[in-house]
Amino acid sequence: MSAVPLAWYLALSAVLFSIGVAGFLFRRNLITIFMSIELMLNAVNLSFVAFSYQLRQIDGHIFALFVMVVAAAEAAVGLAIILAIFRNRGTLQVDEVSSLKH
Amino acid sequence: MTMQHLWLIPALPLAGFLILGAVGRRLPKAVINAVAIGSVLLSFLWVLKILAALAPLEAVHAERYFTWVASGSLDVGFELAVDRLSAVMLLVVTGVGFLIHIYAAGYMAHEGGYYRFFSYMNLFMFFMLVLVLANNFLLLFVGWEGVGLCSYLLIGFYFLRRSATTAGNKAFIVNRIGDFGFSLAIFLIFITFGTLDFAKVFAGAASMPVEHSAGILTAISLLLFVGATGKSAQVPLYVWLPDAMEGPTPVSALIHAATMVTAGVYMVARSAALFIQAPLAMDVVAVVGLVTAVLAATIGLTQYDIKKVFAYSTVSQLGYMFLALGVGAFSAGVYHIVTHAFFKALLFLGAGSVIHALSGEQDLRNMGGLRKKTPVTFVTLMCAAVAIAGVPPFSGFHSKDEILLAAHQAAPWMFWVGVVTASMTAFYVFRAIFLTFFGKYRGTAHAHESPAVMTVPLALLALLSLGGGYFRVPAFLEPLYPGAAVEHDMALVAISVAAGLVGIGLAFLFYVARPGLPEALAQRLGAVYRLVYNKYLVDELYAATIIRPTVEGSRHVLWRGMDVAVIDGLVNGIGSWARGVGGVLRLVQSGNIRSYAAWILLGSVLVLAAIGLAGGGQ
Amino acid sequence: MAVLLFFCFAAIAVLCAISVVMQRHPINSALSLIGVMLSLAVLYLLLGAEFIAAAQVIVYAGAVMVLFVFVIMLLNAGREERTGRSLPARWLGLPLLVVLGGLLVYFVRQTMPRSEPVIFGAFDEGEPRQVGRLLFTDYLLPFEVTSILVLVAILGAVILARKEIRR
Amino acid sequence: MNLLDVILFLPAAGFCATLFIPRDKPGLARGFALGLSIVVFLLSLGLVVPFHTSGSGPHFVSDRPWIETPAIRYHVAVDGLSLWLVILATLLTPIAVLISWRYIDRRVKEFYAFLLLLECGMVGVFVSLDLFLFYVFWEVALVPMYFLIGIWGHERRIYAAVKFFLYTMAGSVLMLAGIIYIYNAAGSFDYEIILEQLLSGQLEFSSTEQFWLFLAFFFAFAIKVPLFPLHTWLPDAHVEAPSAGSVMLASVMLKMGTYGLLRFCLPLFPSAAREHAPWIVVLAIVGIIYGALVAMVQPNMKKLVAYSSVSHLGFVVLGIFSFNPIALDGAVYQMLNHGISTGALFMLVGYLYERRHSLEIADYGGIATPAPWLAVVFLITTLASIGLPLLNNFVGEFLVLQGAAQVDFRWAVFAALGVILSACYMLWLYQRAFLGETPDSVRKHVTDLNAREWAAILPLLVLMVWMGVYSRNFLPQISAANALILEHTKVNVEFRVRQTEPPPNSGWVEGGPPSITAPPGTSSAQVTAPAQEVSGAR
Amino acid sequence: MPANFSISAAELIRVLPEIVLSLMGILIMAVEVSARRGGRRIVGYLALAGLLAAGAATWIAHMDPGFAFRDMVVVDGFATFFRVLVLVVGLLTVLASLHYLRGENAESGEYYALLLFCIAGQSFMASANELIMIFIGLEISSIASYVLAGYLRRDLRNTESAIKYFLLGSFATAFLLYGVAWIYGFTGSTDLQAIRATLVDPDLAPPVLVVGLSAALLFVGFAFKVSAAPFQAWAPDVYQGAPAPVAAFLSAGPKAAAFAVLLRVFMTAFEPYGDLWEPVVWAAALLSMVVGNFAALTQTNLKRLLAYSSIAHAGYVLVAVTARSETGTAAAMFYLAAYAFMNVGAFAVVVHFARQGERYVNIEDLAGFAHRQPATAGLFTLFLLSLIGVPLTGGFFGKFYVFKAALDSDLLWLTVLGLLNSAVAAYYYLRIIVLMYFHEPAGPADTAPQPGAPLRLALWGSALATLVLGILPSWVLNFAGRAAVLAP
Repeated sequence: MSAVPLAWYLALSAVLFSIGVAGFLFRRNLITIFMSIELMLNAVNLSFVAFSYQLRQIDGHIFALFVMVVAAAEAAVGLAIILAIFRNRGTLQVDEVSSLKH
Repeated sequence: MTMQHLWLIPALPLAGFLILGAVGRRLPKAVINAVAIGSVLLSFLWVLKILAALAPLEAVHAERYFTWVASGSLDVGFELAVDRLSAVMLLVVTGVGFLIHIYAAGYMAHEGGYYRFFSYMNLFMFFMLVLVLANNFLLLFVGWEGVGLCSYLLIGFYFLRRSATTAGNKAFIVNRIGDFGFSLAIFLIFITFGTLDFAKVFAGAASMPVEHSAGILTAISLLLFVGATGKSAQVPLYVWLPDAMEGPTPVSALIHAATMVTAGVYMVARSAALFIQAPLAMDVVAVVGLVTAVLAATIGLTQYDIKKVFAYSTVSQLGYMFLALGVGAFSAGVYHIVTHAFFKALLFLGAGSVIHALSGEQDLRNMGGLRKKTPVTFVTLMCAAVAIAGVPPFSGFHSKDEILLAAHQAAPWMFWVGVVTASMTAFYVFRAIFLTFFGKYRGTAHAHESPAVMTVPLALLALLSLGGGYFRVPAFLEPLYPGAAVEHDMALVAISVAAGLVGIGLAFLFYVARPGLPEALAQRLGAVYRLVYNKYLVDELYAATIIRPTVEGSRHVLWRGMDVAVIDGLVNGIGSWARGVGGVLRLVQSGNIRSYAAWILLGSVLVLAAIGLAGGGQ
Repeated sequence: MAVLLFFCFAAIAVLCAISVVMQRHPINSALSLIGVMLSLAVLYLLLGAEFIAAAQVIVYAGAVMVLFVFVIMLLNAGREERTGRSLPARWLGLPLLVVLGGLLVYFVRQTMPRSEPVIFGAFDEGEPRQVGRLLFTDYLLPFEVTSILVLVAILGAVILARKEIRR
Repeated sequence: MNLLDVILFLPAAGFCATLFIPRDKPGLARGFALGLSIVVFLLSLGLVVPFHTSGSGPHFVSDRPWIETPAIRYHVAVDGLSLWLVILATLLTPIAVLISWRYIDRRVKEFYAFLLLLECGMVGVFVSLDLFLFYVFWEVALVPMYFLIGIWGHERRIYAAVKFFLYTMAGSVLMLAGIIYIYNAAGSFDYEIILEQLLSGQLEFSSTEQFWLFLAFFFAFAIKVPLFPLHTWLPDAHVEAPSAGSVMLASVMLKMGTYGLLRFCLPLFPSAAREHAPWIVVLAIVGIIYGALVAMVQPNMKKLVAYSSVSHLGFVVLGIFSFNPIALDGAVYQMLNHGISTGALFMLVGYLYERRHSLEIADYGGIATPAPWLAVVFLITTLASIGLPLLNNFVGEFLVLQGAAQVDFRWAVFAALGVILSACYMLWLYQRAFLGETPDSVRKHVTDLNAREWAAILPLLVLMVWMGVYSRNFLPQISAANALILEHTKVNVEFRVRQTEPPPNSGWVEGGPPSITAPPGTSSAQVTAPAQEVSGAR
Repeated sequence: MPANFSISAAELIRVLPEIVLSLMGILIMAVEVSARRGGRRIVGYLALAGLLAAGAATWIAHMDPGFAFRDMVVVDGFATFFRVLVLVVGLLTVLASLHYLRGENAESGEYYALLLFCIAGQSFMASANELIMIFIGLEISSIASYVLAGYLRRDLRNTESAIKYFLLGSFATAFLLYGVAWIYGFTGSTDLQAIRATLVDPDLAPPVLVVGLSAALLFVGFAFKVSAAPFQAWAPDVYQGAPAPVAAFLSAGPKAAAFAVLLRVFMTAFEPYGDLWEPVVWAAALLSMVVGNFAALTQTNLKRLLAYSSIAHAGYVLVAVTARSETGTAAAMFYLAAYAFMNVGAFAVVVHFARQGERYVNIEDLAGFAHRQPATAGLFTLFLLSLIGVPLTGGFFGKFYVFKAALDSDLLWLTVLGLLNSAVAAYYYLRIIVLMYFHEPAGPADTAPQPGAPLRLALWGSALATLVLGILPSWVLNFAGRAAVLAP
């Protein structure tokens, strides 16, 4: 085998995406959960870049770049929110943040 | 044909009613009397004037005033008419009505609601006259229902007394059951003949073949007769009439003896053209009439309330009239209406006089020996008694004779039953007379003779009772009911007269000669006596089989069961089910972020699967 | 070579990713995530996305993840407790994940049965120059608008994270 | 802007104006509402004129675009069918104002504002010839009634108001679906255009479509009527509503349902209507008897009258679905009659409530002694309600039954049972409440009618007699409109249902044995046997 | 090779509203910093001015419709409609916020600046014609929303609301992005028209599975933003926790913008594959209506109740989307407009009623409200009746057009079920009316002050708009009808 089929990259992306979802579902720490989302975004980026390769165009790269920017922006805001939560409640336990319900 | 202004006949009492109803409360008694009695008198005089003008009244004289109800092919006019039959009825109604109005002025003198009483009475006259004058079935129905209303109002005149108001309700509702039949008959008549006008309907009926087996005319006739059984208190709807005695006695005389209750007879006589074509229906009429006559007479034998006795007597006599109609002797039936109006009105008015004399006492067991204290009443009542007992040559003899002879012609067994009934009639009437006027006074009240305003009408009615038989009604009605004349078989006449006399004699034996005998006989008869005394328990039977199940069923099954439990339960159930679903959905909103993510994931997977698999299938 | 690199770093990426979601201490997760990012950067290079690979390392693994680590340190976040308050996540999570992963992979397999092999260097447009050119022509507007996004992020972070609301 | 527009929008303007009356001047609100509603009533009398001068209408047509796409038009007109219903609505509004004079003592101006809005909605329902417009008014009438019940009602008013709203809403949303469906098929909401298309065959619904559309409309109307078994909102709404609310509800609002059946269900879906008439008629008859039986055992006056409405409106539905000119005339006449007599009954019950603050029959007795005129008026109304001749209801009931009998005699037989039962419950009510000894509590509180109360009830009493004696003044317009509707229902019909014209002589047993129920007591064999023979012979 | 780097004035004008909004946001921040104390009051009014100016800019842009920035954005009727809509929502929100923030003692320029940026993002969404642009707009709107939801960061409810919104929003965005990646990968473009062109071209069209996959993932992302079931779970918590004016804003602005992109994407790019996604939208529409309406039945928290109701209303709009027709699109647009007014109006009442610290947000607290403040209660009633869908209100016409469009497309069952749902919905709206009108005030509770002028303006403005949309809807509807022509 001289080269890896592109599909493998996409499959890897899918797997990473699923792992990210799993992290969101099973982690209890807000920051970890947030990191799972970052993982999902990374997986998506891999897809973009892989598709870019197939299409032989770099629009996908641009998209990936924007995703990074957005991820960075989200990180800033998200971590600020987490910070505020922690100040309020003294915990990062996601299950504790459930006073609004029903 | 010149306008005779027939409408004035009912309109006069109507005006009286309106005046009394609107301002009667503020009027002095004299004015009330003038209005009430005057309007009836004027009406009576107007009847005389019209009859004089129209004499000999060989054809129908009809007048149409305006269209009442018109829709599609239906066109019912406000249309009055007078022919010989209605002429007879008009005279009886206005004449006897007038006398009773006078009497009532005395009888009611000390009662509260004087104006109210007379306004009702005038209203009754209005409706009764509309009934008699109506020229189509629907207008007849107007009068029919209207007199029922007045009957309701007057029975319940003493509205503080629960028994009175209950009796009024009973009268109205039982009559409604009859009217149910009547109205169905009207529907059928319109369907069959396309009109409700008497002339056209009867002409149409006459053109149809006689129905030897059941057919449309039989159905119509029977339904009409259902109406008649209600109004004229026949089996099985007679139960209201005895209770109707809760009303003031003049009411009993006017409405429940002389006029209203004969409306059924009048109606059947009026519809003779229909009945003649339906022999089956005629048989039913005759049999029901006979059964009623016997049944009511037997009950009458045992009653102690003087008005109840006469009430059952009325039922019985009405049965007689239907017997006449049923055997085709229409003119005899109408004849009996007339004579019965005289003597039965008299009986009631006399009874009223007695009650008046005894300050309201109605129980025969608390009377006795009033012969001396109320001589006029006694004499007039005796006149009535002999008339009803069929003693020749008084009025009752003539009409009853006609009926019995016609019955014999139709079926001899009917004659014999009729004779026995006649005997019973004589017995219970004289029983009442003897218990009231003979023997020792058993009551406590101070008895006194009634004032002239009451006794004069009594006297006039007494004359009519004695001599009323000489108004040859059958002959007068001959053009309307041709070929109805019967042969006078002297033997049969003698038998019927003898039966009456036997009745009188037995009454004398039981209640004057051997006062202990009734008690002993009652003892001997035991259960049978109690059954008869309790009116065959018919009221109780109706209550147990119809009224109670209906009411309780409505309450428990329909209202609480169907409405509240089932329908509302279903509706509210849907509501609480929806809220329950909402509650579950809210529980899903646990507030936990990871749970929400799981739901999102679930949704995504479902969407992916749905679209993906759909796409894969393409 | 490329094959080897792919398998090597794909394996690292998956392992690190699993580590991200398995580690109970957030700092470990963060470090694992950096590992994922770095391995992805290698894969980007394999796919000819030089600029993205660089950005991945500098911006993502460098800046963003440092922020994460910083916050973790700041909050002194310890090992998470094992509470299981989410029944749907617990009972639905795994099956759904399996289905999701399965579906995605199935889609990949179905739609790309004969995808071309990735040959290193076959596509080398992803240099900063090309990316930059595109960014300032076709994607000028989004690029400029991103500044608003960043502004919002800064503003948001300030609002939420500053010490006190004045007054 | 013709007279009809004025009549329609004057109350709406009054609604707005009333809202601006200062809160501390309740007298002004009352006076204003009374004056305005009387003016509207007097104006509405002008609607009658062209019916005498230039035929059966429709008159006062006002047709202008409202919304462009979809083309919704403000299309209103009055024909013989709506004429009297409009006048009924405008007549009862001032009466409702009058009877609320003392009854409503809090949030007065809102009350009258809602009353005027209600009037606008009801009149609008009766005159709309655009389906969409009709629906709009239909709902507009719903809202003020909801508030009338909810704010000024009795103890369980909230339950009743919400139930009323939801019931009606549940029905009307389906109607809305039907209306839209028709629009998509016909390209118009205009009643006359749709009808025209149906008549010319340009627009045709398959039998399935007709069935569902019919059902959608029918359901909405049947709830409003209300037809058994959809009636359970009615007793609650009536009992809890303030007097004026009950009056408007019973007198006019229920007619919206029957009017809708007649105006829309029949002409638009003739074959479905004819096909399903049998079971609808059965429901109507069940309603007649059921309503009467349940009314009979009610301990609460308003409930009793409410159930009697169920019974009375059964006659109307029976008449409508008999497809017979006489029955149809009777049905429309009966709508008016019910409006007048039941309206009057609710008013009178309201009078009693104002005096004694109770609706339980057991709390009354012997009213006739302290309040004789009240008793007389109640009696007259009772008699009208139970269909005594020379009073209005008789004419309507007679026509309905006569017409129904022509179609199927059995219908008349069962429906006529309701007439018997109505006498039972009304007279029992009268006996228990008005007759007998007077308890002290009643003697103390119950006084006779005052001038205002007389003014409110007298017009209705006059109408009871007028309509009972001289129906000539009212029926011709109705007949003309009905004839047209009946004409429309004949088109586009596969005659799966037997012809309903009265067959010539002796056709009375058409359609099977006429199972005349045995008149109580007579031997049933005697009556039914001949009938069966006849049918057997045919 | 020198790139073609020129930007024409016409192009700039086409994004003028967003430019105005952004500049105004920056200006507000500057004013905030420079003007101490007294100047702080001014920021709210500056925001108002900015929104009005943006409105004018929108109109100017509308004068010359067309594409701009390499087809990144498009100014057409559709864009203008939604731009105006989000601007109006913003306007009402600012009016409500002026009152609210003063009460909470939390007035600041950052709030208004964020709001303006957020609206700018939504405005971009309205005019975006390209997936990247959509994504950026969406993110600006979302990130600003996250912050706004947590604006009063010391309040537990606020931060919880923010974290939920943030985490779940990002989660859903990842799905969205994944979908974008796939459609890009197989069409080579992120331009909606180009995607469509590829999809309809039989030679170039990717496997159906790919279209399905990406449509599904995009739908997940958009459905989350419009709070359609089964992606609705966040909405009640977030609306409840967020400051009341923010909740008002969230329930209308982002939703409208998200629907704008959903409509644009699905009615242009994925329109050729309508049969594929219609069942999913159908199910989501029904599920949203059911979940929203039924869950609201027993709800007692006013904000939460309105949140559930907003889920249901998303369902109604999805019914219009399901219709897959221009009438449907127009109906959705009209519905969103009507919904914006009635819902923001209702929330504005909550803003007024809740008072400091949002103490009064239970519907029981409304008992006898009509006695105390008849005018406000009357307006609230109008909004609620409109939400029920009673004629002569915008809500009714909205529903009417939606279901008319649905029936046009033969969605009989969805129509019937939807209409029945709206009957169910009547119950919980009525419950509020019941409490306000049919109950006496429970004790001498401290009465809320009469609403201040800005809030009154918001209330009466929304009410007027609700009525105008209900009585004379033609103008808006005709505009929407013309604007709804998205696909070539």
